[in-house]
Amino acid sequence: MELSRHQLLSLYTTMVRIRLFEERVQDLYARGLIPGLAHLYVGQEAVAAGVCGQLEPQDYITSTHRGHGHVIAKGAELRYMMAELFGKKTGYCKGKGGSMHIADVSIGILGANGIAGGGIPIAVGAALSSKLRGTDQVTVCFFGDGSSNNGVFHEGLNLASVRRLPVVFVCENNFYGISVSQKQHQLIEDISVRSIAYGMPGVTVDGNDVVAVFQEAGKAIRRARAGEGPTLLECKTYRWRGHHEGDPNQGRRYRSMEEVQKWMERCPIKRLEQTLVAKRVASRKGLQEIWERVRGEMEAAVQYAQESPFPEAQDLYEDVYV
Amino acid sequence: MELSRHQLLSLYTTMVRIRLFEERVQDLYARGLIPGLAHLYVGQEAVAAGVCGQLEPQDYITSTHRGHGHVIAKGAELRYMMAELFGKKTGYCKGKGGSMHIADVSIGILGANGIAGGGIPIAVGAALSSKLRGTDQVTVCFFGDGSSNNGVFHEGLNLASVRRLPVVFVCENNFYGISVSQKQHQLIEDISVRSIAYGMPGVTVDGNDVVAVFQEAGKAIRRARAGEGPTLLECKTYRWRGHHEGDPNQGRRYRSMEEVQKWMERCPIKRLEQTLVAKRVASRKGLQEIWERVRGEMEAAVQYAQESPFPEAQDLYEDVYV
Amino acid sequence: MRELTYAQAINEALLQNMERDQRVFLMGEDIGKYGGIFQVTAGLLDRFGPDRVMDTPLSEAGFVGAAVGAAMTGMRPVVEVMFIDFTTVCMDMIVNQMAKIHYMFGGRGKVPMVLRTNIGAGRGAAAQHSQSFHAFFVHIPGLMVVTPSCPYDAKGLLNTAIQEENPVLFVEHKKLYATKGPVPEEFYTIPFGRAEIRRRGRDITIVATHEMVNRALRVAEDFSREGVELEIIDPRTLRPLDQETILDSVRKTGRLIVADEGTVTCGIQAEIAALAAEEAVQYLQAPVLRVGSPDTPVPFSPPLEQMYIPDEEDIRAAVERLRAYL
Amino acid sequence: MRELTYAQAINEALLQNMERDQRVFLMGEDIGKYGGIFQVTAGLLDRFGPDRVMDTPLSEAGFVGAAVGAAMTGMRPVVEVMFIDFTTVCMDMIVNQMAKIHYMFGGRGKVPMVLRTNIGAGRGAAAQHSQSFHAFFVHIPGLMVVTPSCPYDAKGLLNTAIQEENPVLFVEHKKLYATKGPVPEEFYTIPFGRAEIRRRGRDITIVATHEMVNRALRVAEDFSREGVELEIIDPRTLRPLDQETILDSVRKTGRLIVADEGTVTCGIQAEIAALAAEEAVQYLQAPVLRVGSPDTPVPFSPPLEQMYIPDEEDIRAAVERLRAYL
Ligand SMILES: Cc1ncc(C[n+]2csc(CCOP(=O)(O)OP(=O)(O)O)c2C)c(N)n1
Ligand SMILES: Cc1ncc(C[n+]2csc(CCOP(=O)(O)OP(=O)(O)O)c2C)c(N)n1
Ligand SMILES: [Mg+2]
Ligand SMILES: [Mg+2]
Repeated sequence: MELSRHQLLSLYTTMVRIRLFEERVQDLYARGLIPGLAHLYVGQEAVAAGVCGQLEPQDYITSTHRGHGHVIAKGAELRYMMAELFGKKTGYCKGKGGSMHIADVSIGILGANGIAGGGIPIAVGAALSSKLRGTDQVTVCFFGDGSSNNGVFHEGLNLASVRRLPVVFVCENNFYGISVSQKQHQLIEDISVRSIAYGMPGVTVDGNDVVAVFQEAGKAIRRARAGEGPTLLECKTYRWRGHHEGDPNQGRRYRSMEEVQKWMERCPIKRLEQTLVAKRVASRKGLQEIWERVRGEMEAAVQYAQESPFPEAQDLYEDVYV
Repeated sequence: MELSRHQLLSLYTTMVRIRLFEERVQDLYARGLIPGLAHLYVGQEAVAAGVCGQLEPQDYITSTHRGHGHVIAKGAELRYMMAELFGKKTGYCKGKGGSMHIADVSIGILGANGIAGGGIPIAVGAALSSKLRGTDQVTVCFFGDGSSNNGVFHEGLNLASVRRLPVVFVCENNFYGISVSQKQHQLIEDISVRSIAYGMPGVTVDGNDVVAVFQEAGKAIRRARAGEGPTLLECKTYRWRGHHEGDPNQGRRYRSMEEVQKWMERCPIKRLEQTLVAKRVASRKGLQEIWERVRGEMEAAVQYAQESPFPEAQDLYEDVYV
Repeated sequence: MRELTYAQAINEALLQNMERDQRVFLMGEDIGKYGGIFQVTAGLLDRFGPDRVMDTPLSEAGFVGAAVGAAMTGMRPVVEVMFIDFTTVCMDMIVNQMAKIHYMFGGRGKVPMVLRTNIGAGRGAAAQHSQSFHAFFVHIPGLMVVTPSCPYDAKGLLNTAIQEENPVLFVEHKKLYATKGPVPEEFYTIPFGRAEIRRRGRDITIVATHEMVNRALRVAEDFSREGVELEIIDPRTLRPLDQETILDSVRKTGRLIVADEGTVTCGIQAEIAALAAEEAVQYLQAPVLRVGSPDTPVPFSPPLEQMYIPDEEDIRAAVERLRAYL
Repeated sequence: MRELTYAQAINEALLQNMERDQRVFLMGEDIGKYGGIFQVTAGLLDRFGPDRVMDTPLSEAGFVGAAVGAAMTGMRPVVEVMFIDFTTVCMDMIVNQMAKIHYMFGGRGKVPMVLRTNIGAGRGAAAQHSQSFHAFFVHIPGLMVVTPSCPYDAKGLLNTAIQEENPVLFVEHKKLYATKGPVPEEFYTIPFGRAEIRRRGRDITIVATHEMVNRALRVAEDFSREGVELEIIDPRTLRPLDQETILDSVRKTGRLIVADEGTVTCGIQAEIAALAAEEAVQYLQAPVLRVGSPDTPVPFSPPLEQMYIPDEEDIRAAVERLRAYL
């Protein structure tokens, strides 16, 4: 199925928003303005954009420690995200969560998660809930190659499969769990083969090709929505930055710069750009305008974050219980 | 490869020892002489006998809550087992462990386990240890179909596979985890397909055919010993008794008596008996003598257990630390 | 009033909540056809069907985590973890997810779920099926921890737990399942954080949980005949804890014993003893004594297990020690 | 004497043990090429190769359980769990296997392994990477729990831990990794169960762990100038706990503050306060005060996190409160 102009530009814009958000965070982090840990999504934009491009506002996602891309693609507001990263009271979590815990249940974001794989059972539960409530909501569960070795992957996928739940498991295989390469952490090549263990369909897709991701995710999501059960969708991609900001030399301890370079040449945004221009969906200038507009949004988000107040002393004790 | 007369009779004897042990426990339990929980192995004898028949004394096993068969087949002494079930000081664990925790590291029994699946990582560690120590010991890890859904199954098999460890994972698929049928707890039919998720060979065998189990286990164990890595061996079988002694009507709440009946007709001991007699490996009378001899052993074991003292008060506080 | 067992009282609370509130559903291992290993959910599958009474695969982290996700999205799951010992295989879901989501997300999202489990030795089930480490959950901010000691409380507290907006650890006691007591047929709730004074007395305060309450009550009868009057307080919920009722009693008697079935070191006993030492030290006329399980794993052998379980003898010995200070 | 950081001291202990004892090997996530998230194992992969310094898949239950199996069969594994928060995903292996095997098997089999992990907030890592619930492990019989507060102790205690026949939870502290102190080059051990009196004083006893020791020492300087003398005791191991040293001090000063970075309710603070209330109540001249983290998850925002961490101010406030009783 061919994508419409609107769809293509929307995917493009989402990727640009993610890219520019992350580049901004990188810069702010380096200047000491953002505290804590920041795991950037640069290079993987096509996965979040392509998958979430198929979701409805009422659908759910669970995200990970590397979650900025997912939540942007699901519709989070940049200024609340940025304010959260700054630890400000106006942030999504009133500054209590930070980068690893951005959530907004009202728009279906059930939270990033600091526990690698921790979101998997939660996603299964959200899917169970929509099934019980009789809605047609779908849940998308993001996690990485490293996390596919966590026991909850196994328990979650099995549970979803026996109950035929409307959930799509999106494994972003960026070939590393921190410093441990996929070859070192599992003998299989395609993580999608693990679906066999649950009698579930499994698909591997080029995670740097946003159109391909969009199309495969669409199939899995429609399948889920139709009540036909879960799918495991593996998207092969790569992170350009170190595991987190502060990982020396973008991971030189465990990977070569040639490898990084090779993947940077497969930039998902550039790739879509070429298609768009070649197919005359957009002009270079039109695309440039998107970047400018998003830069403006980013500026506004940072300003919002910087001008926002920090939480006050008594906030520490609030929100422990409802 | 044809089995020798000695091998066949040895498998037979092991199965008889397990059967009579369990029948004895059943009786003692009913009479209130054995406290706690007893999960009997009746019906599954071919698995323990066939697999352990391939092991050397220095090899390791990890066992389960339904472990009497495994440890008998690995060479545990009946009287220490029986004494343990009685809670006597002369038992394998000085009465501290009971049915679910029989262990004798000196003969490679790394323990039954009350946590379903709990033995899996431990088995992986034993295999890692023998690899590091440069021995050719193999570890066999027993667990059930229900336990194959526990996250540690996933973590353990993956770890063993990336390190090519000398371990054989023996899944006894008796079609139930307590009351939950395999159909209810996983969508797959052959659990051996789960090996694909780890790039590991997987085999399914008729777990009521002791010769078939012996042969398949032999291949997997030789493969492990040769340094070629782990195997997942699924043995389909059935438990005749309830989940534990006390499960009303041998599980009538969740299974039909016809089903039980059908499986009792596939009794692994009778099956081997027919082969032995048909092939003239043994006469009915000769086999009868085995039963008698084992009955004698059982008598002695029970007597030993009954005459043994209970632990004393201060034993409570011992063995917490070495 | 009609009498029910503790197990039946819990069953009735589950049933009534499921009738009143479509969002309530159950998950757990063998809770359906089998009715739960302690028969607490018996009959509920037939009544409510397999969508509301779900037998799960053997995957505690999976289904407890699924309950978290379901609770966040509008349901009211009540999950059963067969023994508290098995909460260790889903501890991340309890400690890092269930307990923290509301805070971590700055109040966006809540986790109204109940995790039912049980503690207590005495069934010859040995070290991995008999523990009582509920104190750990009291150590984790974000959870509520409930410890019913009788059928009446079991039903009333579970009703409150299921209506609660926060995640609740509902800690049952194996030895109590078969005990009977009066239980109203109608729906009623018992507020969290209100201790019950089970017996009034002027000489020694015993704060006791679960079956320790009954054990203490029996001991109190004996001492009463000798003129020593014990005051017995059942906190009923350990988080929130009714500190005031406990402290008022300690200020009155000046003597405190804390009895809980957990191992003593770093247990609930320590928390309540510390509370007294912090808030009422000037009233203490005697050492604060702790009664609980010894610092060993739970042994299998019946005579050892009997010694292991803190019982009337242990309470009596503690009272005797404090008698010197009367 | 030569100075090392706390992280370097641990690194050196690992290195020396691996040189001395072929049975010692390391497992953990990113401990090889990466050198450990806190660089504690830096350089060891190069030195000892991938068979003795194993980067594992993301599978804590898998590799901690594997360490149990390896320890039972003749090896001496030292595993790293990146943050104590992640012990929740391998809690069964710690609580039900590692801690209980020796007892459950009646003394047949032992588990000589060390599980290294760390506690402490202060790095903006929020609620799932900053906890300090080591008290739970103290609650579990069968484990030993070690809490080094300086580089010297870190090396000496880890040497003891690796030689120990029992399973040891070696609980490091994030804030301490970069702190320096004198560390002998040679191999030395520090016995478990012996507290160190870090400062002598007649007025108030402060039992402090980890970084709370340093915080308490700084506060003590200030008070000393005002004539109030604090005695600061560092237990160094929480199980076994050197009760006598603590009690002797309490009997002398009559005033006790317990400071640990865990949340207060059901924490280590409660255990030590209860100990005093049980064994030295007649000497107590003031309330026993507990300093620790508040009963909330760890917040991310720096100003909240700073408030969250129990620091000099909190200790000072406690001392001020006790001053009224001098
Ligand atoms: C249970 C658990 N163990 C370890 C960690 C530490 N950790 C954080 S991210 C990570 C690697 C995750 O790899 P992957 O799932 O591939 O995600 P990626 O970082 O590549 O996006 C690890 C080990 C964690 N957060 N949770
Ligand atoms: C982690 C854990 N969860 C639940 C249980 C309770 N339980 C004991 S045996 C069992 C079923 C195990 O099924 P399976 O592995 O097929 O073994 P079988 O009993 O059929 O031999 C369950 C759920 C347990 N022991 N451990
Ligand atoms: Mg990855
Ligand atoms: Mg089974």
